[in-house]
Amino acid sequence: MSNHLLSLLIWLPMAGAVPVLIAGSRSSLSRWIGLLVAIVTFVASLFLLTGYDTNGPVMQLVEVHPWIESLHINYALGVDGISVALILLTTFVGVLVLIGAWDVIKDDKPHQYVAAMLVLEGLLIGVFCATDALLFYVFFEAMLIPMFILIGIWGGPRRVYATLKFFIYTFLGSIFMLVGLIYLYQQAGSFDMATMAATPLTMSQQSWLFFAFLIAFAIKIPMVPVHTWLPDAHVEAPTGGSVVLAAVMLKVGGYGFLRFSLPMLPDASAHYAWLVIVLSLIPIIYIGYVALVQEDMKKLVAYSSIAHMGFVTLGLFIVFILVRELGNYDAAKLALQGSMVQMMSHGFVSGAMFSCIGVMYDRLHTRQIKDYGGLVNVMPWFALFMVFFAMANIGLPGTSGFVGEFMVILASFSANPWIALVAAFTLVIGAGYTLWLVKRVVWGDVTSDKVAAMKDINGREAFVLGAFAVVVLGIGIWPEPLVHLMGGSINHLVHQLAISKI
Amino acid sequence: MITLSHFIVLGAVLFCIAVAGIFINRKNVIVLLMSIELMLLAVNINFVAFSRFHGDVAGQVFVFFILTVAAAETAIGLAILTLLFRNSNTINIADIDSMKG
Amino acid sequence: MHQLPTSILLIIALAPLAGAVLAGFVGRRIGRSGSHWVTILGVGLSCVLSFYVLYQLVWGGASNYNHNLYTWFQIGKFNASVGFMIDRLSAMMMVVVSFVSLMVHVYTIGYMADEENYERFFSYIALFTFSMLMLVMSNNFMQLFFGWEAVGLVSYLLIGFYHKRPSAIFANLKAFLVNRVGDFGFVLGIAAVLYFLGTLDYQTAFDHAPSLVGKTLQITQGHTWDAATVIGILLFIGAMGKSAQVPLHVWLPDSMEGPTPISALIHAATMVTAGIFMVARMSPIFELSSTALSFIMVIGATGALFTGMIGIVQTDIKRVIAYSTLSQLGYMTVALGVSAYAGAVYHLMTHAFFKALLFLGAGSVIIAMHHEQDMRHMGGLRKYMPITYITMWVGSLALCGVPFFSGYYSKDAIIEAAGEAHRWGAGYAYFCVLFGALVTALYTFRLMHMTFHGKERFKVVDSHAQEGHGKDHHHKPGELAHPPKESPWVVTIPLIMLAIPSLLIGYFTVGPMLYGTWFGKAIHVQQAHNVLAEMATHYHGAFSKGLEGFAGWPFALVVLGFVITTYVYIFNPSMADRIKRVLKPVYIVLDRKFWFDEVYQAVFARGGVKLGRLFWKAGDTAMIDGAIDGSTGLVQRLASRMRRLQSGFLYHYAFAMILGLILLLGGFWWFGHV
Amino acid sequence: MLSWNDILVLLPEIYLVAAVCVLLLMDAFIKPDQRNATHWLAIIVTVVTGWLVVSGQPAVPVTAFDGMFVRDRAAEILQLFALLSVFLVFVYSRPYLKDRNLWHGEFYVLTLFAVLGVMFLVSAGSLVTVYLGLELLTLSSYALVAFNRDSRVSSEAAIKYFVLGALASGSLLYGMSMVYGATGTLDLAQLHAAALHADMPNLLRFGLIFMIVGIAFKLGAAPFHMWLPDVYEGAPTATVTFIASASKLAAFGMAYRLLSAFGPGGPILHQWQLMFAVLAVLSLVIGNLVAIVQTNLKRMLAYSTIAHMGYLLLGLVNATPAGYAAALFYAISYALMSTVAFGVILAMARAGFECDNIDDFKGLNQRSPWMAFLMMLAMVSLAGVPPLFGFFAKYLILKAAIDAGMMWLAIVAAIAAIVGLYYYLRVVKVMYFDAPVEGQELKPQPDLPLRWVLSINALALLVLSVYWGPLLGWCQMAFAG
Repeated sequence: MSNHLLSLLIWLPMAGAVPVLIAGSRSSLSRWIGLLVAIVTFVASLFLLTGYDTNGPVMQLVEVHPWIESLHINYALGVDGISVALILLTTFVGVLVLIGAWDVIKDDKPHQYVAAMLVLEGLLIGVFCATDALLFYVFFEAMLIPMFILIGIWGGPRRVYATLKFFIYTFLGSIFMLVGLIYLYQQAGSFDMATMAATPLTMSQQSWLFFAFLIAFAIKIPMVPVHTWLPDAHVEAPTGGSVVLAAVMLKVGGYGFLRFSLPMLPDASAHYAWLVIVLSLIPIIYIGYVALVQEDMKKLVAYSSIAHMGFVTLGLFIVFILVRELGNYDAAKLALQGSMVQMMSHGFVSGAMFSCIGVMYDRLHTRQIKDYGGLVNVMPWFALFMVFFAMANIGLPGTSGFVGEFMVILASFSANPWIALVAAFTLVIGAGYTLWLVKRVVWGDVTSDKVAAMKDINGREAFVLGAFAVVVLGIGIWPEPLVHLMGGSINHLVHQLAISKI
Repeated sequence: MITLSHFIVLGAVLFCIAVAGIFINRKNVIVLLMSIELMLLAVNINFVAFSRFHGDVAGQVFVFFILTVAAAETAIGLAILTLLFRNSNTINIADIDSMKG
Repeated sequence: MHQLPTSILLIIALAPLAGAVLAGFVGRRIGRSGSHWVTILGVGLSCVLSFYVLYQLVWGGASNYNHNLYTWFQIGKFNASVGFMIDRLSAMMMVVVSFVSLMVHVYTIGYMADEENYERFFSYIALFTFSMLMLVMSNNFMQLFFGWEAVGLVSYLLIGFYHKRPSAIFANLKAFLVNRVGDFGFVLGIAAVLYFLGTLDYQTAFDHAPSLVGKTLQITQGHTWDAATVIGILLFIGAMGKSAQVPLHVWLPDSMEGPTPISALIHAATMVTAGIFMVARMSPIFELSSTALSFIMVIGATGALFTGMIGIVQTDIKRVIAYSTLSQLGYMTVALGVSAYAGAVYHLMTHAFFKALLFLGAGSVIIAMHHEQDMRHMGGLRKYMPITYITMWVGSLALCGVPFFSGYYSKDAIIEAAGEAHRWGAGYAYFCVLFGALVTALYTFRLMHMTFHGKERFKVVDSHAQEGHGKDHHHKPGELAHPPKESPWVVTIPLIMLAIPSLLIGYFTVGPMLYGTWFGKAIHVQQAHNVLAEMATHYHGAFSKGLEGFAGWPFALVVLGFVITTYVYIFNPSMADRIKRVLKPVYIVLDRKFWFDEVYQAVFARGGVKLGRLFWKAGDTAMIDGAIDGSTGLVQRLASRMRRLQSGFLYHYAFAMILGLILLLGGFWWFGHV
Repeated sequence: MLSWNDILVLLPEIYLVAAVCVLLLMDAFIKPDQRNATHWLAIIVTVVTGWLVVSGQPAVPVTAFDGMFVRDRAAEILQLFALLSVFLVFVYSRPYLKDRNLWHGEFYVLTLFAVLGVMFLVSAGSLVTVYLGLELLTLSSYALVAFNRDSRVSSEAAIKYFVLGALASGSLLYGMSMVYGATGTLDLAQLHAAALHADMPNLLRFGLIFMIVGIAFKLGAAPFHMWLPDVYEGAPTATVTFIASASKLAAFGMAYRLLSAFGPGGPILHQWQLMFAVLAVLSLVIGNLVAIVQTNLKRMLAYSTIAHMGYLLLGLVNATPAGYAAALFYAISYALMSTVAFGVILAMARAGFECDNIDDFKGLNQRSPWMAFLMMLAMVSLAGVPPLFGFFAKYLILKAAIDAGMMWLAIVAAIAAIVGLYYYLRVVKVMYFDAPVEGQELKPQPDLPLRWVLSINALALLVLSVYWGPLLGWCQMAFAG
């Protein structure tokens, strides 16, 4: 069992989709089956914590089955601390979105919705498990299909534009990655990611590959200026879709950088680090201001996601300055930890934020900020959660949002005070757009009869938001377990980055 | 004295005439069928010439096959032609453009 | 030398938190009294224990406590923990915080008696107490920042407590953002500490502090800054936000939108002094850079004088006190700037008592006036509310620094220290704080006169004619339903409890705390510029010190201020308007508060929104999406061009094939011969 | 001399000929309401032929009739999948033909003759055999295109197909004659050697180009693609299914047979590659671009075919066993995918409703989710999005191109794939995101064999995406020298 745990995690949800579809839309049976599958997956994923030994080898729970012998393609799975964290995030969110959407999509092909969610979950887990580049790519691409369906069927008025934009944008990025991978395979003679990381490459080779990968992951994360698919996708997607998109899917981009660009092309990454750093700093200010003036809540949160992911890429590439130029390994680890914690934290916080917006949307069927106001008077408990997650979103200490940003800022100061200066600007602008949103939506007197008629969150919604809140608070008050979980893998990575491959 | 090249040139000329007949002619389809026949004949001439030149009989055998097939081809061509005429009362090439783009 | 038990410290910190959680989550169930009881018990407990801890440290011979509770995270050699550092400095802060907080809790029972969300309010202030204690008890920068932000959060929630008032939710947003600007610097300061000293732990950092000397930070090519200066200034920027120093002071007056107990607790006694405490705590680092200290001193002096002047023209009783708070914070900052950290902290303590007293007194007045805050509609209240009146006088005299009042010892020391100091800018600072004494006297006595003396400027209309009387019931300004009456005991007891220390504590503690070495190693001053030590040489006991006070310049200015205000507001009320007319430009400048708000509003608020629109429309929509949609449109057009090639005519098809053939032949011919 | 051995080698073909003749005769005598007999018999014949192909497969390549006919693994695979696609065509098209009372025995006879042509073509050992196989295939196809005698478009498509096809085969023959002149042999096996020291190299080259025109036409590569859209649109869907699957396999087979004579190690490999590269790029660009603006699904699929042939050519560009294997793999995958796509169209079509406009599929997910799902599989697979089968075919092609050192080709192909994605997704969008048109009920034909086989065929795209290894191994074995 334990040595097939990863396969189980990947295929259980996908297989679960079949009975869900068979159960059909009539009864709530399909939803119950789906929920059951998701919960079982989550429970199973908890075994990773026992199964993964933080002092053990880099990749653990390894499964390798030859897939295409003649091309040396394997069905190869394995996890390190980072993957474990991200898988847990995925399964956790996987359960909550199903609960969150329980009544929402009741009348509109719920079985298909649940099935799509489960398939998506399985594919995402696959991305985080794959240690074979082609397998990774397959999962990486395949996840577009269910998301495409999710946005397209259950989305808002401009859903078709948004979902096509989302699909083609992302596909555009990844197709070049495929070309790059094939080339890399030529050099390495294998799709095994570790082998690829060990293969020496000249600077020019690395540079080309670097940009091939950069397009793919920059679009996925997304980075300025290829971010515009995200706000559209978020605005049109159903709540569940937005949650998964923000909470997990964006992480795939960061994960890709971490698995491909950094270890496989350390020299090119070091050489072009400045570029990525600039592209990460721009959103912190530029996107911050754009978010400030959004009239659509989902758009606002989407933009804030972009700003937050800026910290992830910043942390990932600051490392090269720290390691290559200053030889400051501790700060480098701090930076990597920071961006990883930021990924996790953003997963929970943004997921929670979108759930909050979903709660409002289910009641008033509008996402326009101006349609709300004074919610605290009619739904105090909701207001509590909303304010809490807003605070997490602006990185208040004690919430998970603080940890990552704090680490990255600390580390980047060691790299270059000016970078830290720009990065720290998020403290102000982030608080600006988030709290202004809260001011207009939560505080104030009840603005309209519609708002006055809104009911406070029910038990189901309270459970979803509460679950998010617990984790956000937990990581914020005691990040050590998470940091410890990823520590070993990050040390290994840092030392990988230190040595040139040329 | 007639050399091989004369035959090849003759074949080429015939072939070109045939090709020209196919895309310059805008009148009716019958002419197209004739052009096609002409093309095959050009080919035959080449084959015969070459087989004579190489002193190898295979080429001439090929010619027989070509002739046979050509007959069948023409038959089918004419059949389609009649169909076309029955369905659209025209065999004028300029009129058959209901499918485009 | 015995060790303080960790359990006690934990209880001190967590008891208020427990109270807050209970009141917050089950408040509805346990009801109003239940809520205030749990919170008061929690805070009371930590208050008592704080006194115990202080006692143990000072007389019980307990050694300083500095231990980590648990590891927050551990990366490489870099460890971030949560722990407590308890020495006399923090112990004193704990006492002040928990004591004032307890008083405010009790007071609130009366003040908020007929408010809705009563439970929520108690939950908030208890939560605040927890956060503030975490801040002062912390033994590392990370946790300091945690408390730092947590008190900010609670302040945000409490300023916006009347969330239906647009002004309130504007004020709390403003307060949070301005504080964030400070935190911006603060975080960078912490980062700098980590970068230069390699740790976030106080003790380790302080021990390594001397190593900062000579270290520099590369700012631009060939241009470097002194490490200590960078750290000092960055950290102080944080203090500027929290402690409302010019130019980040704009949030404090608006914060008066919150209920009065909050103004007393958070925006006068404790939270706003966090910055002062922080700098004092970091004295080993700040001592290394007299540039940073000069910066601090100048900022503080400016605040001390000019914000005080604004106070003179305010008519809202709470705002007057708010500006006085700004001014007093300026005094403390000056003290920090001249390395008289003890003086700063000492003034912090006395100020905590008498300023809390003044606010609560003002609150008591406001209750009596049915939530009327405009002093122009008050006057002659002394006969209605004697206790409030007397206690307010105590507070005022302490604030003005009349000898033998606690405020005198702390404030006069600061003025003297500024005079003694030789640091760059000390002259300016001395002028400011000295002249500030007059300003203080002016607004203080003005407040007292307008409120309690003179003739009544309100009239009592019988509300029994009109039904439905309550706080939401609107009277015309200056009209009251009932005649004002003294507040209930839950209000007056705290006033008295605070009046006592305002009156006496200075006399009894000035010796050891200010001129002695009471703080021990908690505060580190380099011998070179230890002004307090110089002053200590000619200190001969609190009594004589008090007598000296009558001969000093500050007292003279206070008397002058008293004479002026008394004449203007008691004997010749029309005088005020005449002065206003004569000094119109000055009046406008002060009334508009030097136009800080207007400028910020225009530049940052509206400018930010404009910039955002520009980025969004021009950047995202026009350029990026424009490029994308444009390219797809291009493809579409290209496609519809191409499809025309498929004309449907046989001969075109054939022609295409021939062309292809020719193309191949041509290309082949070409490449065949290259 | 005609030897017994030769007969054995040709057993499947001989059996097929005989069977078809029997079928023809039998069908002439049965009543229309007994047509099912023909139907099933035809299917049985197909299956048996396939069985003969597999069982009669010798370990080493053997030739018959003095090398006129070659039976090797490549031939076997191609024949097998040609027969498979014919089988699918038969199963899918019965209800379609019934509804339009086109359900005559001739359909089966002609299709079987066509596939016989395919079988000869792909196992040709000499130019003569190539020509004969090709003609047998194309002549039958002409008739099949014109099979709906009362339809104007279908006869128009037929005439266009016929004329252009004749032109193409003319130029092919002309090329052959030149090659023959240059080398003096018609035997492909000897051609390779003879080509190396041909006494008239330029003549040889010219001949090759003319032959390439024929190949490109059969594949439908730009600029020799013009016939394709019209034929796809005009011809009965049943026929199109055959053309899109079996005859593409045949085209690849023909290309391979002729290439292997001149290609790798051949005298003029460089120009050879260049020509195919040009054709590939043209096909990729034209196919993908023009497909975007189509409203008729069959026509759109025609352009997508052109694009796919562009990818296939990329495999041929890298004229190595690996390249051939990739191309063969691609041809097979394309055959499987297109049969699904057309199968769905056939299943949804009914009397008086061709269901060949993209808008006809509006809201299919509401009306019959299963069919929509199958169609989505086909579309996503054609688009080459993982995890569907089509992706791996594309991956192998890109790999072949990159291995051939033609990175630029790979990048062009990648960009083309992005453009292509758009129109495939449009179909999915119509099926899933649009509301069904009021009044017209979209129900698949109740014909059980059709439904089951179609489902299996579509799910194969999923299964093969996991187990594509064996198939690839088979393809590689086919060209392992």
